[in-house]
Amino acid sequence: MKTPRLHMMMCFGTACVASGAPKVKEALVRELQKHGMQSDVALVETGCNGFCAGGPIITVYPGGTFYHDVTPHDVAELVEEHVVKGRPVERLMFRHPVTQKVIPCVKDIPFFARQCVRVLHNKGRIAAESMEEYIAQDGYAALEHALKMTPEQIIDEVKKSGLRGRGGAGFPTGLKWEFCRKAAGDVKYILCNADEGDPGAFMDRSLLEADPHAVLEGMMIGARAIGAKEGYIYCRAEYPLALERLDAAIKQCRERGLLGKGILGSDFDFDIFVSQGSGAFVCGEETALMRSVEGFRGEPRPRPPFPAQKGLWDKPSVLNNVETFGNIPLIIRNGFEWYRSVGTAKSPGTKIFALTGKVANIGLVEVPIGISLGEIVYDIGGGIPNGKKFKAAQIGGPSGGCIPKEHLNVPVDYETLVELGAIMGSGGLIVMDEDSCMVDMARFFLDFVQEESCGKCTPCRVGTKRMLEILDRICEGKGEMADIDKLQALGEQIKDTALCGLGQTAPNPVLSTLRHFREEYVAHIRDKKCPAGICAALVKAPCQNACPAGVNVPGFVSLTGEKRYAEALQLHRERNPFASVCARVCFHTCEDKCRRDTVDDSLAIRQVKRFLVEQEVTVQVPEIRENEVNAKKHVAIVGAGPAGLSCAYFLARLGYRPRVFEAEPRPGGMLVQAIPAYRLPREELAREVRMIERMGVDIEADSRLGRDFTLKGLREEGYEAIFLAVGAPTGTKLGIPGEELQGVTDGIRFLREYNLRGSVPVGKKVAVIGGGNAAIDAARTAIRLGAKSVTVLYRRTRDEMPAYAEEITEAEHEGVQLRTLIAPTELIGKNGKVTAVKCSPMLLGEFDRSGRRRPKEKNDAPILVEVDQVIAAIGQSLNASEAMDGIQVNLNKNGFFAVNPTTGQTNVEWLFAGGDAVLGPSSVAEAVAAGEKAAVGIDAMLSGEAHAFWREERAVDTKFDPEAEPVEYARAEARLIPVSKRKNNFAEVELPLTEGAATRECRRCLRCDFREET
Amino acid sequence: MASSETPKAGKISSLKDLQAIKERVLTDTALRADGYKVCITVHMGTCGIAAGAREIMNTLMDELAASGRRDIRITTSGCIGVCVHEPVMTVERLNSEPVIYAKLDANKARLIFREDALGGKTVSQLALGVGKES
Amino acid sequence: MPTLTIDNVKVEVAAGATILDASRKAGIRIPTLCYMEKVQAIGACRVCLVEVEGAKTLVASCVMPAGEGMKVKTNTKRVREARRMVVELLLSDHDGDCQTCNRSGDCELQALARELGIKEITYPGAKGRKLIDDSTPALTRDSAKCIHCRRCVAVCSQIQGVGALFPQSRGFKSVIGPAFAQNLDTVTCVQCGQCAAVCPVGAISERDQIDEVWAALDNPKKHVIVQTAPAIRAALGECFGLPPGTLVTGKMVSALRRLGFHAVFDTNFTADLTILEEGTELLTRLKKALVDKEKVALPMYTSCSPGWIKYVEHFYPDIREHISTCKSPQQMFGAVAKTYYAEKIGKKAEDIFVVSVMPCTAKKYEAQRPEMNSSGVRDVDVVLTTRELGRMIQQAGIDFVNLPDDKMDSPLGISSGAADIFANTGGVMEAALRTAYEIVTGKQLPAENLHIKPIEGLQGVKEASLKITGAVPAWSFLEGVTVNVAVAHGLSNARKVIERMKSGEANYHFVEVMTCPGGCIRRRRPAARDHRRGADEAHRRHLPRGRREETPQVAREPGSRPDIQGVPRQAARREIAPPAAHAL
Amino acid sequence: MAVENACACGEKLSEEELLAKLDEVLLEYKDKPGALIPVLQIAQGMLGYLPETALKRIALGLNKPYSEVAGVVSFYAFFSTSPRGKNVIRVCLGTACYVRGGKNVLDALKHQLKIDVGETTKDHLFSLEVARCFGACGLAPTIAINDKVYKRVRPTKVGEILEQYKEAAKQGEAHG
Repeated sequence: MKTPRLHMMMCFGTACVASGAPKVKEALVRELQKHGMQSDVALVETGCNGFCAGGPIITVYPGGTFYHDVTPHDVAELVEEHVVKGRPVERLMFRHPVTQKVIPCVKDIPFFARQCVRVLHNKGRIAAESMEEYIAQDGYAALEHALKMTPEQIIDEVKKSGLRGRGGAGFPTGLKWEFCRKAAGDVKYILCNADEGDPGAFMDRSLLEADPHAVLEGMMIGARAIGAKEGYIYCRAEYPLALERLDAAIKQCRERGLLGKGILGSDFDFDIFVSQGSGAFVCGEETALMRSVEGFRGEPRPRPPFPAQKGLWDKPSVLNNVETFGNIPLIIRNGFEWYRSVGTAKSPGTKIFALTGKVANIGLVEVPIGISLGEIVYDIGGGIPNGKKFKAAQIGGPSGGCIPKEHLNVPVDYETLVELGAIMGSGGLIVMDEDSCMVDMARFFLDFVQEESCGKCTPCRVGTKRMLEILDRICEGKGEMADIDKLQALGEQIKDTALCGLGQTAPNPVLSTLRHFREEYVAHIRDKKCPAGICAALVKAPCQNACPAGVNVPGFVSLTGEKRYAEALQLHRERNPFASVCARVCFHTCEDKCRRDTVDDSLAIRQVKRFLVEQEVTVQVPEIRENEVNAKKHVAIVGAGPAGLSCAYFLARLGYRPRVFEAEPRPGGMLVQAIPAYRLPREELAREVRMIERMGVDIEADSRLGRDFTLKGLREEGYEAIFLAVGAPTGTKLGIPGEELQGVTDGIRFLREYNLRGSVPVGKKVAVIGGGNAAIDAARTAIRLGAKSVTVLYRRTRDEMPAYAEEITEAEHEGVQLRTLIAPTELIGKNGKVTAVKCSPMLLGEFDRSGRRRPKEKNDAPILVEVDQVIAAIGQSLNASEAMDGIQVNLNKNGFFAVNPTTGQTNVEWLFAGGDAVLGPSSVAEAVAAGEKAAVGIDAMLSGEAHAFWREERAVDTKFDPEAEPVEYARAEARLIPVSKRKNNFAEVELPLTEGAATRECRRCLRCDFREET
Repeated sequence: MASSETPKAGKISSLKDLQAIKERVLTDTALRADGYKVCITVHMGTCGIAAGAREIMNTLMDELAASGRRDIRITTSGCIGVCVHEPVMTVERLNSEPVIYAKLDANKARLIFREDALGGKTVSQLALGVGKES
Repeated sequence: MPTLTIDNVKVEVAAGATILDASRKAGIRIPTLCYMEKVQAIGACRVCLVEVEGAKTLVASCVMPAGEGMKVKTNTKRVREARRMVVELLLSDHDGDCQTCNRSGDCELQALARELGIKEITYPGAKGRKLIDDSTPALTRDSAKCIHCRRCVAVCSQIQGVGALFPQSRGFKSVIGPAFAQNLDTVTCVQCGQCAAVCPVGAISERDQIDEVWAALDNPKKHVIVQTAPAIRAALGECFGLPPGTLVTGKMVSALRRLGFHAVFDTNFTADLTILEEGTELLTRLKKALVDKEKVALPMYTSCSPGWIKYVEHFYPDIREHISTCKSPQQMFGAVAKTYYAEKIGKKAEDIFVVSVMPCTAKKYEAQRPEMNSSGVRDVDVVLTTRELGRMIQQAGIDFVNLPDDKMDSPLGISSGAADIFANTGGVMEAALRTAYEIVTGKQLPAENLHIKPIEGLQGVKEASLKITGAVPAWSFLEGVTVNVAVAHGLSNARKVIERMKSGEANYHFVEVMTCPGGCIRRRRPAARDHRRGADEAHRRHLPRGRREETPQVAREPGSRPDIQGVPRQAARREIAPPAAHAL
Repeated sequence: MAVENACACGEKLSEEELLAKLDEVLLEYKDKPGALIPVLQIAQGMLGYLPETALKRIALGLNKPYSEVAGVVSFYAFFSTSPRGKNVIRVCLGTACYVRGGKNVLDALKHQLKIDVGETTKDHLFSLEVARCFGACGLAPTIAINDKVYKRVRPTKVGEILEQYKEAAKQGEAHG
C-alpha cells in the first residue's frame, strides 16, 4: 500500500451531506481513478467543519487549502490542477466578504482564525469514524489519566476548572458530580443530553458527528467520578448521522475494551447505551429526559428531589449535555489552570455557538466566554449580508431572548445575558436584520414552546396558549394597547409559577422583545403596521408596507407595465402628491424590502416611477371632496416643505382651503433649499407645487414665523388649527476650535444659499465634514461650482456612511475624494481665514448603541488637510423656542416637537407638527406621511371624525397570473449622463428608462399584493 | 483510500497501547500538521509527468513513510519552465534557500531525500540551482 | 424533624413531610386541586403555590419537602396573584356552564374561584376540545370540563391498576382520557367510578338516570320498588348539609316513600343471601377438592364487586372460573324481587321496576350485564348513586332534614349484622367464613380466632388462616383443615394476589376482592368543601359508621334468619360469561 | 429514520408477517427497562406507522395499559398513527429557515399539494409535515423530501421539485 501524499478532508456533516458531499466524493473517486492516482490521495470523511453555509467543503492537506461550495463539476479541475499539478484552484477558495481577496488557507479565514477552538479541535481534522485518529490526537489519554486519580480528585479538578453546564443554565459541573457522588446508593447513572431541539441550534449534533469519542470519553470520566456503571446518551431521532456515528464509536469502544469490564486495566466497569428521543423538546429538561428514557411520556416532575439524589429509575443520576462532556477530557488532560486561561473568571473556557440567521458566515463557532456579541457577529460571522442592518441577536432559543444592537458590545457570558433578558442556552445564536419582525419572532418562539409544552402544569399549558393568542391577535392587527400589559403580566407570572425550566423560561422571548422592541408592538397595535413587513395580515406588499407614505407600489408598477400611465400616477398621488419629486430623490425603502431580490435583484421601483412621471403631460388634480363647512374653516400651515405641502394637499382633498406660510422666497423647503438641481430639476418641483395651489391652497412666501407673524396672531385671526412644518433648518456646529474662522460654513447654509440665491462663495480646496446626504450634496455642488478639490472627511468607514451608496459613487466619479476614519479636531487658520483641518486618524473600536462601531483615536500623528473652505454637514437641528411665542409645546429628547404619532397633534390641542421638525432630518416620503397624518388629525379634530377616503384599499384591475414563473429579466440599469457632461453644470444626472425597459421592469414585479379570491 | 483504521484491532488495555496507536496514526496523518521542517516539491506539469515525475513522487512517498518523519512535506507544483531538465524537484529546508534538483530518476530522488531532506546536506552534483521557482 | 416557619408560625414536622403537610399541621390552609393525600402529589395544578424565602420562583407546597429553617409565606400578594392567575387560566379553558352542571355547588373549581375572589377572567381564549363520552352504562365524561388535575389517572392506574385513563397528546391539545382520547368502551375500563369519585369538577361523573326513575314512578302500570345499600344511609345526609357520616336511615325511607316508591327495601337482605350462598359454595368447592378429588377452581374469589369481575374479564380471563357464581346482593335482590316477591304480591316481573341506590357506579354497569335477567327481564332496572338520590329528593322539594323516621318494608327489609359489615374491606369474607364455620361446626366462630392481618410489604392485601376443629359429621372431612384466606381492596392489590397465586408464592382457598380501596363504604366522594380538610381525612371520618350499625341487629349469622328460607336459590346464581376476547 | 416497510431485498412483507416480526421484537424487549419507546420506534420503522393493531399488541406484549401506550405515542412528535404518503415532505420551520422565508415555502407547498400540514394527498404520493430544525441552518430555507434535503428552496421552485417525484411515481407505475 502506498502512502497517500494528499489528504482531502471532506466535511460529511449533516449540512454538507445535504449539500451534496457524497456526490462530490463519488466524482472524486472516479476522477482519481481516471488519473490512476487513487492511492495518492486519502479521502477522509470528517464531521461538521462548522462553515455550514459553504458546503460541500474540502480541506486539502498538506497546506490546509480550503475549498467551499464544491460541486461534482468542479472535481475534474480540482484533481487535474491541485492533485496532479499541485496548483490550488483559486476559483473555489474563500474570498474575504469585503475585500474580495482570496484566502487560500483554512487557518487564515477570519471565520476560523478568530475562533478559539478547543472542544472542537478535532473537527475537520480527523476522520469522524476513526477511533484511532481520535487516539492520535491524545484521545482517551484523559481517561487513562483519570483512572489513576481518585473520583474525588477528578471532581476536584472539574470544580477548580470552573466548568459550567453548557446546556443552558450553567450549573457548575463539578458540584453536580459531587452531589451525585455523595448520594447514597450503589447504582448510579450518568446521562448525556443530546436531544438538542432549539430551533436554530446544532452544536451538539456537530460535535457528535465530528468527534463522538470526545463525548464518550467525557462520559467515561464522569462515570468514574460519580461511580456509575451505566450511561445513557439521549439523542434525537432527527439526527441520523450523529446516531450512526455514536453507535459506531460505542461499538469500537466495546470491541477494543474501552467500554466493558476492567477498562484500561483498571477496576472500572462501564458501558454506554443510546436512547433515541422521539421528538419532544421538553425532554431537554432533565427530569423529563429521564422519564423518557424510562419509557414514559417525557413530562418533567418537580425538583427536589434532584436527579443527583433521585434520577433515572429513582437512582442518583447526573445529566450533562454533549458540549459539557466534550470539555471534560480537555480539563483532565491539560489541567484546570490551562482550562481557565480563556473565558471569564466566573465562566472559564469556551462556548460553541450555532451562528445562523441573517449573517454572512453561517456556521459553528467556538469562542471564549466573554467575547463581545459584536465580535461574533461581525468578525467571525462576517456581518449582515445584502447591506442590511443588524437588528438583534436571539440567544438561547425558545428559553432565551433578543439582544438588540445597543448591546453589541456586551460580553457574552452567563450573567450578562441573563441581565439583558436572554440566556446562554445551549448555544443557538440567531442574527436578525431589519427585515425581522420582533413581534413575529416572539410569536414564532411562543408557538414553538406552546406546541412543545407537555401540558402537565396549568401556567405552561394554558398560559402560553393565552400569550400566543394575544400575539396572534397583535400580528393580525387585532391587538389592543392593553395586550402589551397583559403579555407582560402573564409572562412574568408564568415565569414565577410554571413547574419546569421550559415553562419558566417560555415567556422569555416575549418579555425580552417587549423590553427592547416595545415600539414594534406599539406599531402593530396602534398603527396596524408591521415595520419589518413580515406580518401578513398587516402587510399588503412589503414594498408598500415599507413606504412611509403607504403608496400602492405594486399597483402603480403594474399599471405602468400596462402603459396605463395616467391611472398609475393617479394611484400614486392617492397617497403621495410628490410623484415627480420622489421619482428623483426618494430613499426608496420599498426597493430594500422588494421580494424580487430573493430571485435575483430588487425591482427598480424608483426608476419605474421616474419613467412614469416623464409620461405626464399635464398634472391631473386628484379627487377632491368639496365641503362647504370645511372650506370655511381656517387652517394654517407653517412651512412649505414636503410635510407642509402634503398636509395642505390632503386637507384640500377634504374640502379645506388651508393657507401655507413659507419663510423663504420659494416654496419647497429642503427640496428646493438643500437638494441640488442636478438631482431634482426645479421645474419638476414647481409643477407639483402648482398642482397643490390649483387645489385651493394659498402659499404665502417670504413670510417667516416670529418675524412676519406669530402663532398667537394666527389664532386671533381665526385659525382653528395650525400645522408646524418648519423643518430642522439649523446646521449643527462641529464643536471644535476654529469654527469661527472665515471660510467655515455649514452644509445646509451652503446649499441653501446657492439654491435660493444662485451663488455662493466656493473655495479652491474644499473639505466637507460628514457622511450624510447633505455632505455629499454639498460636495457635489462645490465641484460643480468650480472647486479644484473637494474632500469628504468622515470619521467611520464608507460602510457606515448614512448617504446613499449611489450618490457617494457618483460623487467619486465626479472627482470628490473620500477620506474615511479621520476626525477633525481643530480648524487652523491664518489671518482669520481657514487654512487647514487638523484631523485625528481613527479606527473602529467597540460597538456603540446604534450598533455601529464607535470610531476611536488611533494615537497616530495628526493629519493636516489643507483647505480654504470647510463645509460642516454633520447634522441639523431645530431652534424650537425661537418662534413659539411663549406657547409651551413639549419637545422630545432630541429637541424636536413631541407629537402623537398617529395624528401629529402636540400637547396644544390646535397645534400639530410633522416632518423634520418632529423627526429630525428625514426623507421626503416620511415628510409626506407626516403631512398626511396631520391632515387627517386636523380634520378629525375639526369635524369630530376622520374622513381619509384615500386610505381605503382599492383593487387594481391589472392582469396577473400567479402560476407563471417570474420573468427572467435582470434589473434595469439606471442611465446617467457622462461625468464630463455634468461636472460643470446642474443638469439632471439621471435619464429616464426607455418605455421598453420600464415596462419590462414592471413585469419583474412578483405581485406580493396579489391575493387569491377565496 | 479509506481512513487509517486498521482492520486487526486489538484490545486497548494500557497507556502503552494508546501511545502505540497515536504514534502510528500520527505518522499516517502527518500531512495534516501545520508545521514542517522540509518541503519537497515535485514539479508535475505535463512535461514533468511525461518525464517520469510520478515515479519520483512514488519513490519519495515510500522514502518518507520509511523514514517515519512527520515534519517533511511532499507536494506537487506545475511546470517551472525548465522542461529540458525534467523531472525536477525542489527541496526547501526551513531557514535555508531552496535547491532545485533536475533530471532525476528514482535512485537520484532517493539519494536526495536521504542526503538533503534527512541529512541536511545539499547534493550539489544534482542541483540545478538555488532559489525559488518563478 | 425539620422545624420551619410558615406565616410566622413555627412548626415541626416529620422528616419527609412537605410544606403542605407542615402548613396543615400549623393550621394554615393552602388550597389544592391535583393533590390527593397518599395518592398523588405531582405539583401539576400550581394552585398550592407558596413563597419560600430564597427560592427563585414560587414553589408547589404539595411536593416541596419542608426543610430545616425554611421561611414560608402562604399569603402574600405574589402568592395570591399567582393562585388567582392559575385558577383564572383553568377557568378560561373550562366549559363553565355552571348553571347546568351536575357538580354545581359541589365543584372544587367553583369553590376555589369563589374563595380566591375571582371576578373576571383576565385572559380569555380558545378552549380545549369538547368530547362527550357516553359509551359506558356507568360514567359520562366531558373533556371540556376537565382541568387536567390527573386525579382520575392516579386512581385508575395506581389504585386500581386498570390504566384506562392517561394523558393523551400534549400541551394545550392534551386530553385526559382513554387511548387517543376515544371513548371509555374502547379500553379496559372496569367502570368502578373511582375516577368520578375523585374528579373535582364535572368532567367525569356517574351517568345520570334520575329521569328514568321519574318516568317509572309516573307510570301507573309500574310497581316501583327501591333497594338501598348500607353505605347510602351514612352518606345521604351530606347532600343536605348534615355532617359527614350522619346516619339517616329513617329519613331516607320516608323520603323514598314520598318520592312515590311503592316499597323500600334494604339490600342487606340479599347480602345475607349472598353470604349464605357464597359460604356454601366455598364449602362445596372444598369438598370437591378434598373429598371427591375433582379438579375445581380454587381459590374462590368473591363476586359481589362488578368492577372486579370486569377486571378479571379484561385482564385475567383464565381465572373466570375461580370467581364465585353468586350474584352480588344488588342483583340477587333484583332477581328475588322480580320472582319471589312478584309472586308474593301477584304481579308480573315486567310490571315491577327495581331501582337500586348504590354507592358505586359499577353497579349501573352490573345491572346492564346481559346475564342479569333471571326473571326473564332485566332484574334491576335503574341504579342510582347517593348523589342522584339526593338530587331527586331536592327536585321533589322534600325537606329532608326535618322528615320523620320510617321503617323499611318486610319481608325483604331486615338483615343480620353480618351483612352490615359487607361494605367494608374484609366484610364479605368475614361474614362468609362465619357462615361456613357455623355450617361446618354448628358453632359460632369465636371472633378472636380470626386474625386478618396485612401481609408484610403488600399494602392493601391481608391474609388469615382458620383451622377447623369440631366439625359436625356431615363436614368431618374438613376436620383439622386450615383454610387460607386473603382480602384485597383496590384492583392493583387484587392483581398482586393473583400474581402471587400464579407464581405459587401463596396458596389461598378463598379471596375477597373489592374494587375500591377500603371497600364500598369508602368509595364515595368527599364533598367539595372537604377539600379544605383534605380528602383523606374526610374519608377517615366516614369509615367507622358502617360498622357501627352492626350491633343493633338481631342475628349475626344469616343462615339463622327465618325469612331467607323461602327465597329461591336459583335466583342467587349467575352464569359465568363466555370467555370474552381480550378486549383491550 | 428510514421508514420504508420493506426489507433490504425490496420484498414487501404482509402486515401479518410484519406483526409476527413485531412479536419477536416484543419477546426480546419484554423484560428490559424502558422498552416501550425503542419498541415503538422499531415498530414504526417496520410498518411505516403505528396502527392500532400494532399498538395493542405492544401494550399486551409489554404488559402496559393500551391507554398508556397511546399516551406515549401521542406525546412524541416522531410517532405517527396514520400511514403517510409515499413521499414525506418536511418543511423546516426552524428559526433560520423561518426568517429566510420557510413559511412562504410551506404556503407554496400547501397551495400546490392542496393539503394542510399533517395531511396526505389523495393519491398518497405526498404527506406534508413541518419540522423544527434539521440542523442545516446554513442552507435555509430547507425542505426535506424523504431523506433528501433541498436547500435554499424558493416558493417558485416548489413545483419543479414536486414534479420530479410525480414523474418518478409515473415511471414506477409504468414499470411495476
